[in-house]
Amino acid sequence: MNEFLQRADLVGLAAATLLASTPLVLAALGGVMSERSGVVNIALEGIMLTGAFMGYVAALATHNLWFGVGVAILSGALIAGLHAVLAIEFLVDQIVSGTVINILAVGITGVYYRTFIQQQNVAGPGTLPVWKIPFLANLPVLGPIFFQNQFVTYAMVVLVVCVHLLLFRSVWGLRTRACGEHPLAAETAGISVRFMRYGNVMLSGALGGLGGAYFSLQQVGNFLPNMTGGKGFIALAAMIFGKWTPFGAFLASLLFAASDALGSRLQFYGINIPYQITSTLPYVLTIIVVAGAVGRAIAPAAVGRPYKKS
Amino acid sequence: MRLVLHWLRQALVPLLSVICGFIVAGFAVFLSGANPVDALVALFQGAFLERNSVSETLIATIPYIFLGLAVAIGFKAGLFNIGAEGQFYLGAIAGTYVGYSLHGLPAIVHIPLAVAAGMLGGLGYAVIPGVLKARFGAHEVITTIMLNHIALAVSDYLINRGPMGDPHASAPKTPFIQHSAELPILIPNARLHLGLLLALAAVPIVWFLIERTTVGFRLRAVGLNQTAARAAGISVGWTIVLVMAMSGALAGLAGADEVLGVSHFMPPTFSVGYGFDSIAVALVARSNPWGIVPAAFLFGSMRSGAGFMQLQTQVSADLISVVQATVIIFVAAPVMVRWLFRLRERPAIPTPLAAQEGAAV
Amino acid sequence: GGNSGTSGGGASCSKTYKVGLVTDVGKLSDKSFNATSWQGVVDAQNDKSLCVQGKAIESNQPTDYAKNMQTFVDQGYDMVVAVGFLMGDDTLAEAKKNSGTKFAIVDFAYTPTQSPPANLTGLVFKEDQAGFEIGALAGLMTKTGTVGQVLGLKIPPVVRYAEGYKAGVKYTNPSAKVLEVYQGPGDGAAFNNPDWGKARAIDEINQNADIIFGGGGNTGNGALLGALSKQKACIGVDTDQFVSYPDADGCLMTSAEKKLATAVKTAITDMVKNQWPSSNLLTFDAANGGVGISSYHDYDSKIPADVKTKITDIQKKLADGSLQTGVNIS
Amino acid sequence: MPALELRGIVKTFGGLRANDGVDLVVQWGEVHALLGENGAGKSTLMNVVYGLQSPDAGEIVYDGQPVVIRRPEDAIRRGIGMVHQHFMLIPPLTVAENVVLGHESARGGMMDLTAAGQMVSELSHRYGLEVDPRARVRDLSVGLQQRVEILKALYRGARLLILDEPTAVLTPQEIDRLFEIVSNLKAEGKAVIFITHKLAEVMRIADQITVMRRGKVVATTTPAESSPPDLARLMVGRPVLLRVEKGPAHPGDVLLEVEALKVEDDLHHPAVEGVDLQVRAGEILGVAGVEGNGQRELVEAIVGLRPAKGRVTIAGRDMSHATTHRRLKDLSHIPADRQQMGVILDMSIADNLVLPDFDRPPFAHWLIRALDSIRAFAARIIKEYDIRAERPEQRTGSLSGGNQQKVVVARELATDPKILIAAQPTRGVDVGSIEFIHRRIVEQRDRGLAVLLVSSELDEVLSLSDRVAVIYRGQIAAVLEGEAIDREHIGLLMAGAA
Ligand SMILES: Nc1ncnc2c1ncn2[C@@H]1O[C@H](COP(=O)(O)OP(=O)(O)OP(=O)(O)O)[C@@H](O)[C@H]1O
Ligand SMILES: Nc1ncnc2c1ncn2[C@@H]1O[C@H](COP(=O)(O)OP(=O)(O)OP(=O)(O)O)[C@@H](O)[C@H]1O
Ligand SMILES: [Mg+2]
Ligand SMILES: [Mg+2]
Repeated sequence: MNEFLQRADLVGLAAATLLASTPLVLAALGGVMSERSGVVNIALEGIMLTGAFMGYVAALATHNLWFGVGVAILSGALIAGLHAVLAIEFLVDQIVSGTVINILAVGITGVYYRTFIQQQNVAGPGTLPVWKIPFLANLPVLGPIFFQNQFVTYAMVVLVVCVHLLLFRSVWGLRTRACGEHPLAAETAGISVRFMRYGNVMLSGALGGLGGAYFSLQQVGNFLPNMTGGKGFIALAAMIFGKWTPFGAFLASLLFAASDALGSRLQFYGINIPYQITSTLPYVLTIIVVAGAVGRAIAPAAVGRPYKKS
Repeated sequence: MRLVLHWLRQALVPLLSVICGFIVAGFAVFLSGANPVDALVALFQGAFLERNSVSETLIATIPYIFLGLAVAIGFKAGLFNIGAEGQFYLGAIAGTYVGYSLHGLPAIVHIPLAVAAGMLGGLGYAVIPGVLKARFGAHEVITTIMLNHIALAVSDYLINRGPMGDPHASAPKTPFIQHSAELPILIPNARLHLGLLLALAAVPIVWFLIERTTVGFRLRAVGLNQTAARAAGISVGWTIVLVMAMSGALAGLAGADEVLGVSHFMPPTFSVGYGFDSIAVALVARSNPWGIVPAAFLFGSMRSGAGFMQLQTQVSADLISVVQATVIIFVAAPVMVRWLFRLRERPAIPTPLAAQEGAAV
Repeated sequence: GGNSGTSGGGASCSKTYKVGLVTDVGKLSDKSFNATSWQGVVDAQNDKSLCVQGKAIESNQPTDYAKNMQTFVDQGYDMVVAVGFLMGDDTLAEAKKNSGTKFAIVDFAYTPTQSPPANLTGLVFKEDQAGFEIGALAGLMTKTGTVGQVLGLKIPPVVRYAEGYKAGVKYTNPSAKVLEVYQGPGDGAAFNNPDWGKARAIDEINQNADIIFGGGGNTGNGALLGALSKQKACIGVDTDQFVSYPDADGCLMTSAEKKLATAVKTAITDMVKNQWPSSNLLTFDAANGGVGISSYHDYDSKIPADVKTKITDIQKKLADGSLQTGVNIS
Repeated sequence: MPALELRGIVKTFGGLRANDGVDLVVQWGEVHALLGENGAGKSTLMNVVYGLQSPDAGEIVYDGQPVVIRRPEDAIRRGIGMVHQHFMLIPPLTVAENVVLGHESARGGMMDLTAAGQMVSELSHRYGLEVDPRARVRDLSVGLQQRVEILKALYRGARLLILDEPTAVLTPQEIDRLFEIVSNLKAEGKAVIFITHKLAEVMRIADQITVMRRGKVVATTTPAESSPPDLARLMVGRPVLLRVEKGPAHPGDVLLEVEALKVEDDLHHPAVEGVDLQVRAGEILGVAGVEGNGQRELVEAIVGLRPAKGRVTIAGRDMSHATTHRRLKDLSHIPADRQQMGVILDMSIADNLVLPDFDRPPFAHWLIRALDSIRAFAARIIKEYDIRAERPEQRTGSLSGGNQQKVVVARELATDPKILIAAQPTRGVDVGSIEFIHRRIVEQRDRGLAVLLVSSELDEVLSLSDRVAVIYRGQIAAVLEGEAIDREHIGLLMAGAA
């Protein structure tokens, strides 16, 4: 038993899971805020890609990773702003405008990657430092999982709590939820639905942008075309599975990250399943979860509906 | 004459959108330090003026027609089938299998069999998200994206030294299909094949289906208002499955057509990004089957000319995505184009997708 | 890798040879396979004595391969380089159709039954030998008795590296354990998922591995970063990654090299010099220096002299054929 | 000084002048009733006052000051409150949260819900509007929800309160409560604008009456100077028969029978708990009840739109497990929510007129739609039912609300069904159209149609039905016939007080 536990390396699995869940959680939190205000955000994938790219370029140019993180957040918010303008101002269907952002992000980052980054053969700006929290980092089990991480992962954990408080305890959150459930009612209560939706979509973009920084600045220290690899969509599934709550999204993201790590581990435990099959574990799980376990999760009532007062 | 005018008016906003798209993309090229005029000229040249390039452009157009129709049918019923990519794969796999495994059939039998197998493959794969949505309310955007990932793995499993792998090949691929399953070439010394005619035939069929049959009425009703459709005795669940089946059959046909007409075998990684591109095609065409043809031609030209553009100017083919995205923006936001060009006409707003019942993504 | 410089004789060119390179869907940005092959074209171009001018087209999907090659032919190119085994059949067809143009394809060997035409040659590598060498090194250097490898898609060249690596470890350290993991195709980021590669390297390190071989484009690069973050040793692939991927210099022992650039440049040179191979095949192995390991760079001082001797010995034996890797994957 | 003075308000939607130079004066301490046919522009005018819509021309003088009101926020700040025709509450939020929304008391951006709860409690004591501040609005009855709406307005310090059709969904008892509250407000010197289609209420509570037609004010009067028939004529522009003319029923066979029916609502709570009903050919069975007592679930279960336990027999055949499609062969259904369930706004009128029969002859042969017969049918129905439309191909959404309702009614009666289930057939429809629809239903009854009429409009149930079943909390509290049909008694049954 003991040997099995050691071989299974549960602590390592947990640490890998928390780490890999980072971008999922951040994007899912973004999704929660955006959709709670009534705007579907299928653009998270493109937002993360933009954040990863812009953050990397900024860090490369200034040799300052922290500046890069800031730029990632800002650029995420800005490209989300484009989604907001299209969806709120021009009443473009929100799924369509989200798709546009996704395609655009692939195109723009691809083109500029080629021009500005690909030729570089110098070492990149590196990755964000690992912060070992004094004392806590040495705790058995908990230490390696929670207290030996990099900035984006710490920020993710803190943000889960913050977004929860923001959504359910603050004035902003109350108004946000009102806009997502019944925008006209919110408007008659003297709230500017437009302002709230802009704010939340851009906040969602900022969270997604930070998620993008995970890839280029925390993990890889480089930018690659399409490096977000569909994580934005999995984050959306996590958001739904988590029933549009921050903690729910957090747990759902952990589940997906764990299944990814586990699927890969089955290979070096020598379990004889074709690796193509084990590698689909997170996707199969997502489908099962979205279809089965959740049932018909109840979305914010007005999500996806354009609102325009005359 | 009035008809022509009507068509022109219909085409005006998409046309202006395309122009806007190219302007924005040109600006992106400019920012990257290359000469946008050169790039766009090379793109045009590569798509139309080089040897065989018209044939190649048409070849690239074929899958876009099928896939654009596939996505458009979904749109009509308020479904967002992002899974065209995966269905394309399954169609290609099924078409390839029938293409190489059956021996001694005459072409007149073998080709329809292989094509039908492709349609069935795509259909079967699309029915999965259809049933999941109808039965459990699982949003098709998420399930189809996941199924796209799974399709990649399935195809790799089958072909990469798997049951469908060619044991004699030095690279993972299926065996070649039989000559009797190859779609006939239309022009000597070029690759343009019968698939073009199939694609062009699919357009009026889909149009008739949507506009003139009860099936089409059923799916439009479901797309516009599920509650009212249900109250009128239409089974929404069945309709969703039916629509996904039709959509998947078209996507599968596209996949089979690529194998039977162009590559004649299938490697494990077969299509890259057709799924998302075809969404763009359907959007630009505003889900109108007739509009799919020019839209597919536009995207086919861009894809076909991209290589030559890169050769001449070394501008990345990713630029095409920028054009696509901007074109969609302008098409999807007619308000914006009208505002830009001071048009007075009032184009229809595309079918809302996000605002379906319980359709939160 | 590296830049072969422009020291070639100042021969004034009576004819400029045009060489076109078509990538597979991995594209030039992969920092390994396509990029290094392209480097071979660039090297040839920089060698002024060859009078070569090169261009590249990236393929977006497999059905583009034939078209992109034909584009070069139509533009009057003298030679087309196809990168990647995925393009094997298209290249064969194009070569048959255009006998006036030379075709070279990386990583592909044609069998006689395919009756390849004279203007076509495959460039193949015995990756297993390079894998064997780094495996032997890892076997000698591991302190924990466990080493790991993080690999890209399960395709023949990658499998040859991986199996060679395992054989090498066993050769020098029979009791050592090798952990391996291949990237699945499902994430749609074949050879291009460094985040995943990094996580897997850390997984293997958590399972006691102290040397990680990252074999698979950007995915493998991620594995190098994983080793770096855990202060373990790492081994690169395809090119001398100390040069091509400086981010991982802090952990890099060496790289298993497959001299793609050399191979491509060799083929170009053969074309220019009218020495086109008649066998439809150029094999690059330990004997002709086509595969091997790079210099130890910063790690040099950490490798004991006897280990270096043993590795040199293994290299010699592989080169003269007295040692076989036992790997036979085509 | 008047509370509110509107001068020449104009508001157009496209080509339509919803408000065409409206003048209106409301005094402090007065209840001012606003009357008018559907689409007369009443809600639009009030939306302009509340800042939900911006007028194209005209002036608003509030408390002697000319004001510009761009957003509801501006109105709220000046002390204008509005209770909308459709409640503007957010169901998943609590009463307190709904009340303070937009004007929250907060510390550092964080909600102070205790303080909010206290304030709400105080306010409800003061005005006798008892409601638990911690309850979720979605769990409240409609009457309580309306209290929350009024609390919301008062919390924001409303001195001018606009009530847009506040009584449409209340029981007679709740209406009495509401009128008490309105009287209290009036006694405090506040001004109340009261919109309704129920003329009796106007006579009872209004001090002043303004009647609108086609965006214009056509009369200003007082209850003392006018009578309901006068008001009806002013609203519609012609004399209206306010009573339904019908002879005695001649019931035949049982055509619709429901036995031990149990149905759940969307949240899987029991909504219908063992209902038995019989409807005979040639009679109208009215179901009276406050909205939310299971009517919607009952109807949807009968039509097959909602899973149910129990038995449904349609025209002698057990249809408990049949699809909606099969049930609709003998059954017609006028849904309560026409815009969601009745019509597809983005389809043509012709398509909507064949909606339940689109795949049956003569509208389709095999899979091919018979466009010519569809068009001919549509043209005939449009004429017969006086649907105000230009062409059968016109988008249904471009019709006025009353005409959309006529599309539904016409379609459901045109195919000679055996049974009609009519839910809120005249909701929000003006007196003229009500008269028309009622006459059609009675005509069909006399030809042997079995009608199940479900309405929260007590007057409608009373005047149309041959028998009345009262539904309360998912059960039939009583079925009354003939003399037993008594307004007061039914009101008490609807409130669960019997
Ligand atoms: N947002 C809008 N866009 C276009 N037309 C509108 C809009 N709102 C109202 N209308 C039109 O303006 C007219 C006035 O509508 P309004 O809602 O004010 O009527 P009303 O008097 O309140 O009627 P009811 O008694 O049915 O409530 C109607 O014809 C309606 O069709
Ligand atoms: N936002 C809008 N945009 C366009 N047309 C609208 C809008 N809102 C309402 N309408 C139009 O208004 C008319 C119906 O409005 P109206 O208020 O008269 O309906 P109603 O049946 O009386 O509903 P209610 O009882 O809610 O007032 C239709 O012509 C409808 O198309
Ligand atoms: Mg109205
Ligand atoms: Mg109104």
